Amino acid sequence: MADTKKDLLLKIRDLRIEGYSDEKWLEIVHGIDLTLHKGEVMGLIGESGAGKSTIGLAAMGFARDGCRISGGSIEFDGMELTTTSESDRRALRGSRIAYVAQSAAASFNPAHKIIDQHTEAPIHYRIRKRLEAQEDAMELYERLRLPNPQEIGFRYPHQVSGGQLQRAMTAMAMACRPDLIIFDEPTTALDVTTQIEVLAAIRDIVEQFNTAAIYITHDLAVVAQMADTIKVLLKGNEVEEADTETMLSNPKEDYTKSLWAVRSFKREQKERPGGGAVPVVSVQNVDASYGDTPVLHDVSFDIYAGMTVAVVGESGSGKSTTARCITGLLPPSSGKIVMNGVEMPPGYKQRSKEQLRQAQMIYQMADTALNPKVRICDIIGRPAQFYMGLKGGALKSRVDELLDLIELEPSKYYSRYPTELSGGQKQRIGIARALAAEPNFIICDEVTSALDQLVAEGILKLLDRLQKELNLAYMFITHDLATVRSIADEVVVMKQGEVVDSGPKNEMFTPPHHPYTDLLLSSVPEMDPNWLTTVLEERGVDNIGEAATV
Amino acid sequence: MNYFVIGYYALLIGASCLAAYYSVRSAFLLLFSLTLVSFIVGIVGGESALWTITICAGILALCIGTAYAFREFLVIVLWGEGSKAIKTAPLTATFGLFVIMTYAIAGIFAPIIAPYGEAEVIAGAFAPADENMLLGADQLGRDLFSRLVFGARNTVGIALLATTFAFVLGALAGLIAATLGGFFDNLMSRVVDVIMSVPSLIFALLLLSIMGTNAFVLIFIIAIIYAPRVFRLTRAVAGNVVVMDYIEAARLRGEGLWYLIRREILPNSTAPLIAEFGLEFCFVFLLVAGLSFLGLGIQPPTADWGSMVRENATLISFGEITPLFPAGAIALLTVAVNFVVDWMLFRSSGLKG
Amino acid sequence: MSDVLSIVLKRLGLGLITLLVISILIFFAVELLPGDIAQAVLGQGATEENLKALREQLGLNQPAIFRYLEWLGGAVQGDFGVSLISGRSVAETIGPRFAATLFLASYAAVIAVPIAILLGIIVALLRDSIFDRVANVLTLTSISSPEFFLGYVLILYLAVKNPWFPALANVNFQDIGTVELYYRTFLPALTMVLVVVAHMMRMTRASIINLLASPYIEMARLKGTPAWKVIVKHALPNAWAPIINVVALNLAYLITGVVLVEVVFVYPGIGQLLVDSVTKRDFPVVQACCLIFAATFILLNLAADVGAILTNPRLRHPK
Amino acid sequence: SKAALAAPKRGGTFRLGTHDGNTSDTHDPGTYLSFSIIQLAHTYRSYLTQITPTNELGPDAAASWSATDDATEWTFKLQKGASFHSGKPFTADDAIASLNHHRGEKSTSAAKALLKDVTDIVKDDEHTITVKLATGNADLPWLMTDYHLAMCPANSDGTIDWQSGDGTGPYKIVHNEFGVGTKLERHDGWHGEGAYFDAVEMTVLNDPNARQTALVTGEVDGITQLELKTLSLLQRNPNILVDNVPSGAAITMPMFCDVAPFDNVDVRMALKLAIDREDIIKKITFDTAIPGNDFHISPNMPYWPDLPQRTYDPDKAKFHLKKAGQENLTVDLSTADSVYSGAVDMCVLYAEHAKAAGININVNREPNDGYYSEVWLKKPFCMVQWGARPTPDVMLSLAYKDDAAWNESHWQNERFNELLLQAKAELDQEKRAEMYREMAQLARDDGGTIIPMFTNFVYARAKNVAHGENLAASWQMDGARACSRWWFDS
Ligand SMILES: Nc1ncnc2c1ncn2[C@@H]1O[C@H](COP(=O)(O)OP(=O)(O)OP(=O)(O)O)[C@@H](O)[C@H]1O
Ligand SMILES: Nc1ncnc2c1ncn2[C@@H]1O[C@H](COP(=O)(O)OP(=O)(O)OP(=O)(O)O)[C@@H](O)[C@H]1O
Ligand SMILES: [Mg+2]
Ligand SMILES: [Mg+2]
Ligand code: NI
Repeated sequence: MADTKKDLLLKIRDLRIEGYSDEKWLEIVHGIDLTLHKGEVMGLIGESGAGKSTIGLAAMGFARDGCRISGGSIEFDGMELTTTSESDRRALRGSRIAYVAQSAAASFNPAHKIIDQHTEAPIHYRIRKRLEAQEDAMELYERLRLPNPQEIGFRYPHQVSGGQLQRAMTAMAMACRPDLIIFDEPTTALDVTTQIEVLAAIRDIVEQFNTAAIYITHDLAVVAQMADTIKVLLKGNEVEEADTETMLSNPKEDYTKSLWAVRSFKREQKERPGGGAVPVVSVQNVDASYGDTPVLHDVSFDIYAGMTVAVVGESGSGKSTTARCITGLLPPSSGKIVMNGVEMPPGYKQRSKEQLRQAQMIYQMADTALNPKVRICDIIGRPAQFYMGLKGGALKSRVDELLDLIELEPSKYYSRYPTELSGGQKQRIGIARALAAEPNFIICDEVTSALDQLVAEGILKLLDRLQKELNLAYMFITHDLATVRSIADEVVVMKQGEVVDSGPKNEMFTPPHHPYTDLLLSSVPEMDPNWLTTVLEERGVDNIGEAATV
Repeated sequence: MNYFVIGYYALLIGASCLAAYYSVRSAFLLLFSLTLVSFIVGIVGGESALWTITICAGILALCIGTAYAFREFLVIVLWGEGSKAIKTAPLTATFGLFVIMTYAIAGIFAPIIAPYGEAEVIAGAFAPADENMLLGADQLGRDLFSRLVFGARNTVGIALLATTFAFVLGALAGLIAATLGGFFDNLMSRVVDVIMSVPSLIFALLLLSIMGTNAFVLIFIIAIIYAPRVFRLTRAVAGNVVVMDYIEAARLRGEGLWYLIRREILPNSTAPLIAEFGLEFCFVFLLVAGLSFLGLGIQPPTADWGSMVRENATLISFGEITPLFPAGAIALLTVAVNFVVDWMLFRSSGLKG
Repeated sequence: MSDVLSIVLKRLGLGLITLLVISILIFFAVELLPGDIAQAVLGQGATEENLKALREQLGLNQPAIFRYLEWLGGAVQGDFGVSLISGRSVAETIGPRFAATLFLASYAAVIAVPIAILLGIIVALLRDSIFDRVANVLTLTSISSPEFFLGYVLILYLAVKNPWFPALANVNFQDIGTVELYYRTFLPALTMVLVVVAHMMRMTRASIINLLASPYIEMARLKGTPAWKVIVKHALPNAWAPIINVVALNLAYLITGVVLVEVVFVYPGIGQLLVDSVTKRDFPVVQACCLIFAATFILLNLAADVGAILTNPRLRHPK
Repeated sequence: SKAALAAPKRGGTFRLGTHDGNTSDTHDPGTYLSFSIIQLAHTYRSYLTQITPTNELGPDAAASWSATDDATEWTFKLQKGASFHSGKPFTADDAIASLNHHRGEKSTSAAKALLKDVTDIVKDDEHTITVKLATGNADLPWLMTDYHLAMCPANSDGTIDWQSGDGTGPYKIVHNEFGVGTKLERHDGWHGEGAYFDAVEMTVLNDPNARQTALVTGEVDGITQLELKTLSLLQRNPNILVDNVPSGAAITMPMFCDVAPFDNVDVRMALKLAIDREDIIKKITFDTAIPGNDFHISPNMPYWPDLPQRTYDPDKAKFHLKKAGQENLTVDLSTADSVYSGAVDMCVLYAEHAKAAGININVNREPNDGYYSEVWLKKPFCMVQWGARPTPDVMLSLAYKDDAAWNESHWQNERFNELLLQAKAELDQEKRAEMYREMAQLARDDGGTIIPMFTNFVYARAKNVAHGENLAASWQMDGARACSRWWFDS
């Protein structure tokens, strides 16, 4: 990490950014300094809404619509981005600085095939011809472990799973081999096994092309693998910065220490209620397909009241699809869904309002699941109004209460629009919306994936408390085994549309288990910066390939 | 060279220099290119061309001034949300608002504002403007200005009612069709095909022979003629919205049709609908005139702009400007309404700057 | 793709039924209109006696249903009957007129649609600039007066004051060269262009602007895509549905709604024929014209719907 | 004018723009209706008689005619050299078949009523026919000028072949498309005098502006029916000559004399007095009309009686209203734009005039479409346009006779009807004139029809088009015969 002038790539000084909401300007980033050299990776961590994405964008000289850079300087490779012309700045984007957006689902243009969006920048900058660029894309897809790398690019964004989109987005950022890539939570939606490979691929590429990167994440273990230095943010302010080793071993600030200390939440595993207890939800031999493509095959599991079933599995294994079958969004082609002993009609349209209320789903892609033209208060308030008939003051106080539960100040967020929120904040809105319906069964599709440890822990605790109080049942779709470990009672492991393993959590976490479960377990990142290297070495490169294609 | 020409260039060049000095880039570019254009135009068209430019610029400046003053006025007069919104409105929008307000006042207080009655014959045919008549007389010797003022009431009133009616009808059906899909969608689409396919001539004649001619029938006919267009547009726009995840989420909640339409789909489809409204509103003026050509429509001697243009249209072939006054009144309103529409469009698009 | 094909086929089938409904409707509409063909043919000069004779001669004394079915029987076999007044075959009467209308409509459309969409894109790109304002004010002004008035103005400036174009477009398709044809019909085409451009342009502008706040637009900009490409490649493909609809609507208008332009420029199109035959209550001709118009609407609406589906992958490949 | 005195020259193609052309026009003379076809008919076909530029009766396909004393039998001697465009000579058979086309059970002709008194038509020899009438009619030769009664080639079964478009007129059709235009060239075998142009091109220009522009830009040499609003503006153009010809065409406003309040003669009188004819002529017709005097004989018709002109007199109208006990009279007046250009405006203006007399007139604009079937003869007070009729008898029998189907005002006046019958068969001009004078007086003071004006024919031609000293008042364009009567001057 030679601090020579020559290597200096990005220098940000006293960056201030304001956001426009409710007809006035609010400062959301209060004077951040940041220095990045060629080939260096900096991890940006901090709680949800701390301003990570905002800073990441600012590094490209860009402010979101409704935000503005109100002070400071951003110098990229000797060029002052705050004062250069828009066209000069634009010439940098895509070619020399690339961005991996946090909400991949919303950031892909629904009208174009994925690969066409991928090749756009290289063709535009005349770095590659179309065919070359496509070939390159497929290669990158392969490296990022996307299934069918030759074919998947020719699908439209809505035809692939959340995690697959995220990887396609990462590949897209690398298309021009830029000098600096800003990764905004590139692995939040990935299961651990895939995550390892993607992390490895990212690291490879970064090293191979001497690319500098800003790696934004909430996951400390991940950042530990990737970053040379780590910067911790809180509410738009810098808390501290140090190289990874130091930061991990010896954090100075209390806030950082608290971040480091979170993985403590653990809950007793509950047993299935004995006797003739009826499961809240019982998935029985469900097959499902999208058009002609079969996705699920003979999926069965039960969820009992007051229990949490974690569904884990690699990206694209059909977790979200199972959820869609349960809610009736995707009528299964065979098999049935039984709730509280009653067989549900296959489509949600045939279900009664009460049946619908009972089972709520939190969408994986918070971005697309929130109506951009509806205010937060209405999004959250609607189920309360719709199912409970709350009105006026009662409704408002219920919304305030829910906002408090998900740790968003009501006074600040009450009347915002979704576009004025950070990724994690949106996800929390999704949670609040589900809670507002007071269901007795919730499908949580990657609810904490975009949240930092502190907030995530808060949410988990909240869910746990509600479960205890109201005897709720959860189906917890997640890639994060730590989360599974802390809250699940039972675990269902899915792979390629089938349930490969299931059972009580403790059993699952104690060997021996199904080889795939094994692989999952060993893929959970650890805080040791050398963990990734070690794991990869242990498995050997071939092994990884096998693991992903089995 | 006379004083006017010298003053003209001096002013332009001076202003350009000032703009350059204070580095107001766009203003400088504008002023200086105007100077350059003036050189050419001045040489080709002589002093009169320069006068034209000056007058145009003057009018433009007047409009901008009005818009600016009106915005300040509204900011002070309005309160809460409205005031905040107006503060950031572009000048074109406030200019549009100003024109619309003027028309509204003219329409509402027509009998007080107009110096003469709607049907009052006071002069010879096409008498030129004099101290009594601001714009001269029409073909029967009625005061053109008074007729324009009364026309505001009738024309705008009918257009507003008819367009609103058409939009309520068309948009509602379109939204329902897009949301429900399936049979209802198919049925409505075919019904709309049928309505659109029947030539409006036959349609109007038929309805008229059944219901007789009065303002309400007129509004009804127009609404029926326009509703299908709105339907198709709404359906197309809403069709893109109903496939979004958030609509799925709302459906999953068991939301009723009305809520889906009103709170989830409509807010995401407003922009094209607003734009369409701005245009249809103006098309209605012409349709009213077209119907009155068939002998339907507004009864004489009620003044209506479209018919006023139509009646005297041939005069334009001889360079007479009588038909230009009502045409101008329509154009001004069209432009004004659409300026406001542009602003609303911008606001509803979720863009901020 | 086969989905789309099946939709098209289904819609074409439905279109035939729609046509049938329309033909019934038109028949009874013409029946319901006050006055009848005999009266219209003989005009003011009609007396009860010769009205009766004429009605008998035209077969109007048969019950309406019977006449309709008879006509329908012929129409199904492709025979649209003969004009009650001139006795000429309807197909022969309408054929050249409709061809002329189609020619003028396509002439205008070929100019208007690209210009409108291009302008729409440009003003969306340069929104709130002077160019935006000027383009809007001009196009809006051009639709603020009746189309025939616009025609008069164009004639005044481009035919009378500056004799660049002929004021009449009463072309005869047989003995006229292509260049000559385009030249002679330029003014009516221009009028029609001016009449339809504003609508399509503003809809393009509106639906593009409506999308500019989407995250994928932001992403496109973050990829360094130039502003015009952001609009053309990223916003426009998602904005097609309403634009296509408005374009279809205006194309239909160009074919079915421009009687007045035809009259002003003395262009031998189908509009005047329809008006004449409606006033004369010449049922077979009215019916044939209406069916042509209806088919135009049905086809264009179908095209718009298919266009909307084709341009939206979510509709093309639903979940 | 000088041009009028110069000798006619032959040559050139006369391009005429006509109004009121219809795609549904046909060659069937029984259904001639629109002006374009009437204009064409006088160009490609001929009639037994014609109205000359001086508004007298002249020969056309018939060279001469004579009547029995009681005017019940008329003999027409046909032109000997006349032939059809096909080359077939024109004979008595053709003439008889052409007239019979408008007679008999099966005839669908609009001229049926005109010939209803005809009991028989006989062929005297190859070139002579005799028309026999049920009652005497001194005007029969005048009737033969009616535009329906065109001469067509006879088929062997006594019907006519109208479909082919053959005729005995001065020009033969080369190409024709109804509602669009017609190309004709001179018929060398024509029996008449004139036909100076080598060829004629008629174009249907329904839009007044299109007609004027075409004339201004030199795309046509003559146009019918000018837009009156812009007349004065057009007249400023030095290359254009405007012909403004007083005619027998009238605007009438019939009131049902058997329906209250019009059943009161004082009310009728008040309404007649409450209209300012001068103002209307100035504002609506731009001085291209002559005031009517509430009887239906124009100064351009034979037997016009010079009665004192009725003028606008609101006070007197008030007086009549008071007499009728109808102060604050309110009446509905139906009208439509298609009646006459400016018809609605005219009624509005009338309503303004009537206000001064305390009469409240509600102007009802009716749809153009179906006006004559739905409003005329159905609504008690409406506005009508009447084309010129050759003689007072034709006009009065048509619309003022008590039992006429078109007695538009339901007027029943014994003395009037008696006189009408007498005058019809009267061959003595003096006596006849006296009778018409009395009838006019009756209609003027007792009748139910307001006749505000007789409208002029206003048409225009390019400077190089010349015509004779006088212009016929029967139709526009010199009695619709401009093509055969006019010529190019240079
Ligand atoms: N348009 C806006 N107006 C006002 N505030 C905004 C606007 N956009 C974002 N914010 C606020 O700015 C803050 C920073 O947002 P940012 O997206 O940078 O968060 P983040 O650190 O990326 O969080 P996350 O991990 O949840 O994605 C948030 O509190 C958000 O609510
Ligand atoms: N509309 C669709 N049409 C066709 N295939 C689809 C569609 N949606 C998803 N798929 C495919 O179905 C498979 C399962 O998708 P699903 O969304 O259930 O995955 P997941 O387990 O939720 O993955 P992730 O963790 O990445 O969200 C994936 O391979 C995906 O590409
Ligand atoms: Mg973020
Ligand atoms: Mg998923
Ligand atoms: Ni995570």
